[in-house]
Amino acid sequence: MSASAVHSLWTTAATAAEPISKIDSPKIEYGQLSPTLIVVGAAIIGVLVEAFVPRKHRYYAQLFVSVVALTAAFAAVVALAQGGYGTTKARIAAMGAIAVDGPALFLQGTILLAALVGLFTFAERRLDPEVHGNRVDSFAAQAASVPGSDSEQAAVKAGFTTTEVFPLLLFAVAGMLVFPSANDLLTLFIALEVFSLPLYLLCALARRKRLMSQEAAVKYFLLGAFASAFTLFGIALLYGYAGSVSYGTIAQVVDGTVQNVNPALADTMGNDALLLVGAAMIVMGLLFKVGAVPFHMWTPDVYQGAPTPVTGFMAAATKVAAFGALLRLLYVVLPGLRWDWRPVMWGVAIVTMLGGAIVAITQTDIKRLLAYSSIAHAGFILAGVIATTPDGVSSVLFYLAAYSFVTIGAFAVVTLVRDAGGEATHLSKWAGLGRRSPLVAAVFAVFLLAFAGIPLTSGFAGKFAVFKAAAEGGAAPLVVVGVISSAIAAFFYIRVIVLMFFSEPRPEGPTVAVPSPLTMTAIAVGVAVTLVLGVAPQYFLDLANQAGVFVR
Amino acid sequence: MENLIALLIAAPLLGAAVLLVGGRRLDAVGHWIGTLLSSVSFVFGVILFSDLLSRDAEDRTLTQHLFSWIPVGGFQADVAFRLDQLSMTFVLLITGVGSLIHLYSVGYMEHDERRRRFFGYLNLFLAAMLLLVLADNYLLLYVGWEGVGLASYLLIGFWQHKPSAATAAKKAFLVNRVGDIGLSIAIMLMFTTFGTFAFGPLLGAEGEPGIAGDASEGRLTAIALMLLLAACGKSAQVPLQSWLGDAMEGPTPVSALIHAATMVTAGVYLIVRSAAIFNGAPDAQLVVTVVGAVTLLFGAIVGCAKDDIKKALAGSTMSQIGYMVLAAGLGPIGYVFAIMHLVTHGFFKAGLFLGAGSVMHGMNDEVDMRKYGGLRKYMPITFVTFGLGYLAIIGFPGLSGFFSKDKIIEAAFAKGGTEGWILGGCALLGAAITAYYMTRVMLMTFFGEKRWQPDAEGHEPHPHESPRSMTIPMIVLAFGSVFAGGFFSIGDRFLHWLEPVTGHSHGDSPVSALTVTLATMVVLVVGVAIAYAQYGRRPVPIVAPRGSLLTRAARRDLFQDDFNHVVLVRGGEHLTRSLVYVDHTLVDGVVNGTAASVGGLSGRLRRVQNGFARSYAVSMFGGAAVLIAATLLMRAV
Amino acid sequence: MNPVNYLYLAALLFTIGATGVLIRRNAIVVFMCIELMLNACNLAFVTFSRMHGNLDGQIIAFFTMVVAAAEVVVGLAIIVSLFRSRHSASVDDASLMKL
Amino acid sequence: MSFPLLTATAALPAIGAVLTAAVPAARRNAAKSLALVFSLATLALAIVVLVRFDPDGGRYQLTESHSWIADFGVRYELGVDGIGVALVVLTALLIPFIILAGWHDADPLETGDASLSSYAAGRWRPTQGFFALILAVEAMVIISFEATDVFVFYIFFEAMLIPMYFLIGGFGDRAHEHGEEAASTQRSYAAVKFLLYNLVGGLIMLAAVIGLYVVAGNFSLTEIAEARANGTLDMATNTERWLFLGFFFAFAVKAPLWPLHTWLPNAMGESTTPVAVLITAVVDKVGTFAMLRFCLQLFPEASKWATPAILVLAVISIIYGALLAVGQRDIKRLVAYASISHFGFIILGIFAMTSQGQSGATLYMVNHGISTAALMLVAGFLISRRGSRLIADYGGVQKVAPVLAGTFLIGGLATLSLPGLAPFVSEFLVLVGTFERYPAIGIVATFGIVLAALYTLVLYQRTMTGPVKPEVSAMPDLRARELLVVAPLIVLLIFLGVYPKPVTDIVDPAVKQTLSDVHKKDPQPEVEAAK
Repeated sequence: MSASAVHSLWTTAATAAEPISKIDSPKIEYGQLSPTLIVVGAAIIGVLVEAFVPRKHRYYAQLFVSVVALTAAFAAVVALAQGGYGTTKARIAAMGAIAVDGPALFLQGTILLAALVGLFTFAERRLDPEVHGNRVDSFAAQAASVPGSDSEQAAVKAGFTTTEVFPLLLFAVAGMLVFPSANDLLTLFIALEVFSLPLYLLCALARRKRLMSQEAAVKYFLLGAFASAFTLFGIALLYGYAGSVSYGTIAQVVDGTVQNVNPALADTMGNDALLLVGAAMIVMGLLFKVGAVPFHMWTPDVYQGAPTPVTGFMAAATKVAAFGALLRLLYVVLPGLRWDWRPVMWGVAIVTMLGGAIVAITQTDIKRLLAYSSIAHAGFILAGVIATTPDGVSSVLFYLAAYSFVTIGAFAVVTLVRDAGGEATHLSKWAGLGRRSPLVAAVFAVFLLAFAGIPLTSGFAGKFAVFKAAAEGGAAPLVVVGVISSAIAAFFYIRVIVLMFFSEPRPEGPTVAVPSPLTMTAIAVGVAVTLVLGVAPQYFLDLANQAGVFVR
Repeated sequence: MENLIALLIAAPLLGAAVLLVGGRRLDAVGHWIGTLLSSVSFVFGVILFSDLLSRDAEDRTLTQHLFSWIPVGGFQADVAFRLDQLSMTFVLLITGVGSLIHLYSVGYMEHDERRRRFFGYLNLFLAAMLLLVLADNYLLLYVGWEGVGLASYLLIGFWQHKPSAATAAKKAFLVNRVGDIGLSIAIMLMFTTFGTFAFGPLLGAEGEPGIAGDASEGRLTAIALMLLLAACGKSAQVPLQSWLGDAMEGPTPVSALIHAATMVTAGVYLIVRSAAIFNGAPDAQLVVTVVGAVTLLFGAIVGCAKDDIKKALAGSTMSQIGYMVLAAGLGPIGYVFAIMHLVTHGFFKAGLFLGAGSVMHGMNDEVDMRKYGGLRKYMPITFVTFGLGYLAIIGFPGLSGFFSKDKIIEAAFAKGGTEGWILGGCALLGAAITAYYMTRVMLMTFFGEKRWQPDAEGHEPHPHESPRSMTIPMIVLAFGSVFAGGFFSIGDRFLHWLEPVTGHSHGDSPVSALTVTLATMVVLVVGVAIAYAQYGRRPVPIVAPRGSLLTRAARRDLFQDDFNHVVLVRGGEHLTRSLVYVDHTLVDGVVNGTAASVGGLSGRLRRVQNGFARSYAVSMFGGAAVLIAATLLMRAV
Repeated sequence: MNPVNYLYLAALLFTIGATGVLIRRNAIVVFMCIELMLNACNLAFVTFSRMHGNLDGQIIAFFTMVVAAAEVVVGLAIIVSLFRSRHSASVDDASLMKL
Repeated sequence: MSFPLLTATAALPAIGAVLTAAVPAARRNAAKSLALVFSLATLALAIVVLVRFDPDGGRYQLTESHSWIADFGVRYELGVDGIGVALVVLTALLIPFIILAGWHDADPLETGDASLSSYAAGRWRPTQGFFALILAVEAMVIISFEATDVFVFYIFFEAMLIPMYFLIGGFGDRAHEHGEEAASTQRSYAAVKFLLYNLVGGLIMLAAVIGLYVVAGNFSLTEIAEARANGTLDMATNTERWLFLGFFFAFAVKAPLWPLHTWLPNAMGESTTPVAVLITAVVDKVGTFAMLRFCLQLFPEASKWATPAILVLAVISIIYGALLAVGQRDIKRLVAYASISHFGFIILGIFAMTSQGQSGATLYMVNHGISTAALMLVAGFLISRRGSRLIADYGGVQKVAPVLAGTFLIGGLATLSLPGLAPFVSEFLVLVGTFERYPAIGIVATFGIVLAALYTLVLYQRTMTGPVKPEVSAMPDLRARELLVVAPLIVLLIFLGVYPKPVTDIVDPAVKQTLSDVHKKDPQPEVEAAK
C-alpha cells in the first residue's frame, strides 16, 4: 500500500474521529426491555438471597423469586405483544442493541415458559430418597467438595443443597432472552457468553454420577469457549468488513446500499473474503449451540453427563435461543448473501438430519438417545431456516415452541425412572416399564411419538410446517431427505416403545418415583402442549405468523 | 307355465337347504324328504313337458326372468331361465334318473349315519344341474357349472375319513377348475365381442338368428375353443379326463347319477347349446371331433384293463362321452345324435352303475372283479338288468345303444373327406373295444366260477339280491336302456323334437347307412368273441397277470396320472417351496438388509464419538474449515 | 507501517491458539490457547477499529477482556473441581462418556 | 346446519374407545359389553348414512366442512360417495363381529406355571384396552373413508397405525410352535415390521402431501379435482408423476401390493384372529380405497401413465400370493397370503379403468371383508381349541365338529370365489373389466382362481378330512357365541352372491364419476363397434 494511502488513512481517520467527541447520552427503552431486565434483576436478587438468607429458607426464597420473576417476565412479554410491539410497533431499542419485534417476543415467551417448566424440574426434591432427613434435589450438596470425600459426606449430612442453581438458571435465561433479540454482533456475543457460562456450571452440579457431570462440564466448557472464540473472530472480520457491528449497517453494506466509507479500505477490503469468512465463523458458533453436525459432538456427552433437569432445560431453551439468533443473523444481516450461505446450509441440514437419526439407532442410553434425536431435530429446523421466506420463520418459531415442551417433558419423565444408582438411564432398564407403570410409559410414549412426528401430536404439526416451508422455498430435496431421516428416526423411537410395552421387565428393574406436583406439572404441561399443538395448532400458527417478521 | 321353471330348481334347492341346515333331528326322515323333493321336481318337469308338447314346434321356448343379477354398466347379467326342447330333454333325464337314484340310495346308504347329509348333497346337485341346463345366459350357466362341481366334490369326498376319497374329491374339483378357466374366459370373450352373453340375443331365439355369427371367425374360434376346454374339464375328455377314474371313490349312486348319467354330460350340453358359435368356427369343430375321437379310444382302452368294476365302467363312460363329443363336433349333422346318445347312455350307464352298486352291496363292497364270478345265480335281478344294460351299451341290435351309437358312427363318416374316414374308423374301433371290455366285465362278474374268499377278518361274503328300493330303479332303467333308443328313432321322433333348437342336416355319407350298421355288427361280434375267448373259455386268474405293456399302461390310465404327478404336483411343490424361500430371503431380505446396513453404518459412525474432547474440537475445526471453504467456493462459482 | 499486517498477526495468533487447543492435553493449557484466540480477536478488533477510524472495535476489545475474565473464572472453577476429583487435568482422561 | 352424521359415525366409536378404556380392570366384562354396544350403535348410524345416501344424488353427500388449520390450507371436510358409503357400512358391520369373536381373546390368563414372572408375555392383558383400541381403529378407519380433505385423510391414515401397533404387539396370538417366549418375540417383531413398513409408506406420502400443497395450495379433494378438470390447476407432468408415486407407495404398502407385502403375513400370523381380521378386512381396505379415491382423482394422467406397471405388479401379487398360500404350514399365514392375492385382484380392478373393473374392485373390498372375516374367524375358533396354528396339527375335524367344518368350508369356498357366493361376483367383474382392456393380463389373472381352489381345498383336506387325530378327537363344536358370529356373515355371503344389486346400484354412479375423472370410457364390444 502506497505511502499516500497510509497518509490518507491517517487523515481520514482524524476526520472520521471528529464526531466521536459529541456522543449524546444513551436512551434506554426500559419498558421494552422489561422482560430481560426483570430476569436479570431477579438473578441478582437470587445472588443476594444466597448471601443473606439463612440456608434452610434459601430453597423456598429462591424458588419464589425465580417463579415470580419468570412469570412476571412472561407477563411483560405478553403485554409487549399485546401492545403491538410484535407487529406494528416493532422497533430497535437500546441504541440499536436490541430488537423488539415479533420473533424476539415469540422466542422470549417460549424461552420463559420453557424456563418456568424447567424450573419446576430443578426444584423437584422428592425423587431421591431423603438423606439424613433432608429432602434433596438433583444437584450436588456442595459443588466444591470432591466426590466421595469426607467433605461431601459432611455437606450431605448437613443437608446442604446447591440453591445457587436458581440464580444461575435466571442468568442463563436472561442471556437467552437477549440472544435472539440482539441487534448487533457485540450484544450477540455478550448474550452468548451470558447464557453459556451459567450452563457450563450447571452441568457440573449433578448429585449422582458427579465424575460424569464434571466431565460433561469440562467438555462443554472447552468446546463452547472454542466455538465462541470462532464466533468472536467472525465478528471481528465482519466488523472489519462493514466498519460496524450493527446488524442494520452490515446488512446495508452487504447490499451495497451504503458504500464503504473510505476508499483506502475499499481497496484493501474490496473483496468479500472478510464478509464470507466472518459470516461463516459466526454461523459456525451458532450451529455449535444448536448442535448441528459436525459441531454436534458435545451434545451426547453433555446431555448424558449433566443433571437431567439441566439437560432438559438446556436442550429446550438453548435451541430456541440459538435458532432465534441464527434466524435473525441470516434474515436480517445476511439476506444479501443468501446465494452463498443457502447451499452450505443445505449441506449442514442434510448431514445433521441423517447423522442424528442414523447414529441414534444404536444408542443404549436414553439420554444420549434423546441427545441424538435433538440433533436430528436441529436438522429439521434448519430445513425450515433455509426456506428464507416469512413462512420459514414462522414455521421455525412454531417448531421450536412445540419441540421445547416435548423435550422438557421427556427429560422430566427420565428423572422419574430410578434405581439404586440414581436415574436408570440405560435402555435395558426401561424394558417392560409399560407393564410396571403404564401411565408413565404411556406419557413417555406420547413424547416419543411427538418426536417421531406422528399425526395428532405437536411434532407432526411442526414437522409439517417446516417441511412445507422448505418445499415452498424450493428445497424439495431437503424435504425428501427429511422424510427419509424421519423414517430412520421413527425406528428408534419405536424401539423404545417396544422395549417399554412388549419386552420382559427385569426382576431387578428400576422403580418409578412418585414425583411432587412440580415435576407432575412439568410433565402435564408437556403432554398438554404436545396434544393441543397437535390437534388444534391453528391459534399458535397464527401467533407464529404474526411474529414472522423481523425488524431491520 | 313359465313360472314352474323356477320351481323346478327351487324344489331340490329347498331340499338341500332343509337337509343341511336342519341338523340331526331330520336324520330319521331326511332321505325321504330328499327323494320326495326330487320327484316333485320331476313331476314339474313332466307337466312342463306336456305343456311344450301341446305347443307347435316353433314356439316351444319358455323363458322366465326372475331379477337382474349383476348390472354394472354394459355388463348385464340376469337371473333368467330358458326352457326349450334341449333343456327339457335334460330336465327329464336329470330329474327322472335323479329321482330313481334317490330311491336307490335310500337302500344303498341305509347303514351310513350321515345319510341325511348325503341326500342333502344329492338335492344340491340336482338343483345345480337344473340351473346349469335352464340358465338363460352363460354366467348363470357358470353358476350351475360350478355348483355341480361343488356337489360332485362333496359327494366324491363323502366318505371323508378315507384320505383317498378326500384326495379324489379335491382332484376332481381342481381339474374342473382348470376347465372353468375356459368357461370364464369364453364369457369374457363373448362380453368383449358381443357386449352380452345371454342366450337370446347371442344364439338367437324364436327362429331369428343371434348375433353370434357377426363376429370374426377368429373370435368365434377362440370362444369355441375356450368352451371346449370347459367341456373337457366337466366331461372328462382328454386331456382333463384324469379325475373321473378317481371319482369312483364316491358312493356308487353318485357315480351313477353324477359321473355317468348327468353331470359329466354337461360338456356335451355346453357344446350343443353353443351350436351357433361352433357352427361359425369349423377349425374349433375339428378340434372337438379330434378330442372326442381320442377320448373314446382312450376311455375304451383304459376300460379294458381295469379290474375294479367301477373304474372299468368309468372308462367306458369316458369313451361313451367321447362319442357324444365327437358327434357334437360334427356340427348340425351330429348335434341331435349326440344328445340322443347322451339320453340313452344316461339310462344304460346309470343302470350299469346301479348294478355294480348292487353287486358291491352284496359283496361287502368288494370292487375287484377278479374276486367276483358266477354271481348270476345269487343276484338274478341285478344280473338281468345289468345284462340288458350291457347289451344296450355294446349296441346290440334293437336296444338303445344300437340306435344312438350307430347314428353317430354314420354321422362321423358323413363328415366326409379324410377326416370323415378317420373319425368313422375311430368310432368303429371304439365300438369294437366297447364290446370287448363290456363283455369282459360281464363275464368276470356274472359268469365263470365263484372266486371270492374270506376277507381279512375271515368274513365269507354272502352274495344276495339287493332290497327292492334298489332293484326297482334298476328295473326301470333297464326298461329305458332297452326301449328308449327304439322309441326315439322310430319316425325320427327325437330328431324332430330337437331339430328346432339344434338344427339338423344330413351329410352325404360316403358309405350307406346299411354298410355302417353291418360294419358295426361285425366289429361288435369280433369284440365280444375276443373277450369270450379270453375270459369266458378259461378261468380268470384271481391275481392279475402282469400283462402286455399296453395292458399295464392302460391300468395306469396310459401314464396320464403319472405325468400329472411328476409335472404338475411335484413341479408345483418345488415351485411353491422355492417361492416361500424367495419370499423369506429375497423380498423380505432386501428390507431387513437395508435396516441392517443402516444399523451397521450407525455402529460405525458411533465410533467417531470417542469421548475425547480434543477430537471433538478437531471435528469442529474441520467443520469450520469446510464451512468457510464452501462459502468461499459458492462465491467463486 | 501497514495496519493490514496486524490482521495477519491476529490470524496467525488465532491459528496458533486453535492448533494448541487441538494438540495440547492439559486442560489449563487448552484453556490458555482459547484465551490466546480471544486475544487474537482483540487484536483484530483494534486493528479494524483503527482502519475504520471508529471506536467500536476498541470498545469491543474491552468487552472481550471482561468476557475472557468471566470465562477464566468459570473455566478454572470447573477444571479445578475436575482436577481435584481426578488428580489430573488431562482432557483425554475425562472420557467416561463415549459412543 | 344439519346434524353432522358422518362425524358422528366416527365420533361414536371414538367416545366408546375412551369410555371402554376408562372402565376399571375389575369390571372387564362391562368393558366388553360397552364396546359391543358402541360398535352396534355405530352400525346403526352407518345404516342411517346408507339410507340417507341417494345413489343418484350429488357426488359427495352428507358433506361437512369446517376450517381447521387454515395455515396449512386444511379444512375438516367430510363427505361420502357410493364407494365410501359401502366401505363405511362394511367397517361398521364387521367390528361387532370382531369384538364378539375376540370376546375372550384378551382375558388375563390364569398363570399356568409359577416359574414365569407375573409380568410375563401375554399375561399382561388389559382387557378393556383391547376393545378400546379396536374401537379407536374403527373410528379412524371410518373417518378416513369419509375424509374429502387429503390432509385429514392423511392424519388418520397415519394415526391408525398406533392402535393397530398395540393391538398386534400387545395382544398377540399365543399359539406358537416354539412356546410363549418365541411367540412374544415373534409378536413384537411383527408389530414393529407392521409399523415401520406403514410408517415409511406414510412418510413418503407425507412428502407427496406437502408437494401437493405446494402445487395446489389447499387439500380439498373436490376443489383440486375440479381445478384439475377445468385446467385452472395444471401440474407439470413430472411433478404429477412424483406426487402420484408418493401417494401410491403408501397405499401399496397398506394394501399390500407385491413386493411390499411381507409385513402382512407376520402381522396376521402373530396377532389374535379378530385383530388379523381387523387388519385384512378393514384397515387394509383404506389403502385400496385411497387408490381409487385419491390417486385416480388427484393424478389422473399419472395414474394412466403408471397403469401398466401397476397392473403387472397386481397380477404378480395374485399369482405369487396364491402360490405362497399353497406353500404355507400355518393356517393364518395361509389366509394372509390368500389376502395378498385378493388385494392383487382389487388393485387390478381399480387400474383396469373400466366400470366393471372398478365396481368389481369396490364390491371386492366389501366381499373380501366379509369372506375373510368368515374364514379367519372360524379358523380362529379352530386354533383356539387346539392351541396350534400349524395345519399339520389337525385332521378329521369334520367328524368331531361338523358345524365348524361346514362353516369353515363355506368360508373357504367364498375365498375361492365359488359362484353363488359374494366374492364370485366381484372377482368375475374384476376379471371381465380387466380383460376388456388388457386381455393378456386378464387371462393370467384368471389362473388365480385355480390356485385359489388349490390352497383352499388343500387346507380343508388337511385340517378337516382324513382320519381323526387324537388331539382333536375331543374338540367341541361351535358354541352359540361363535355361531352367532359366523352365521350372519355366511348369510350375507350368500345373499350378496345371489343379489348384489343393492351394492352395485350404490357403487356404480361413484365409479362412473371416477372414470370420467380419468377421462376413460368402457371399450365398445367388437360387434357393435363393427356396426
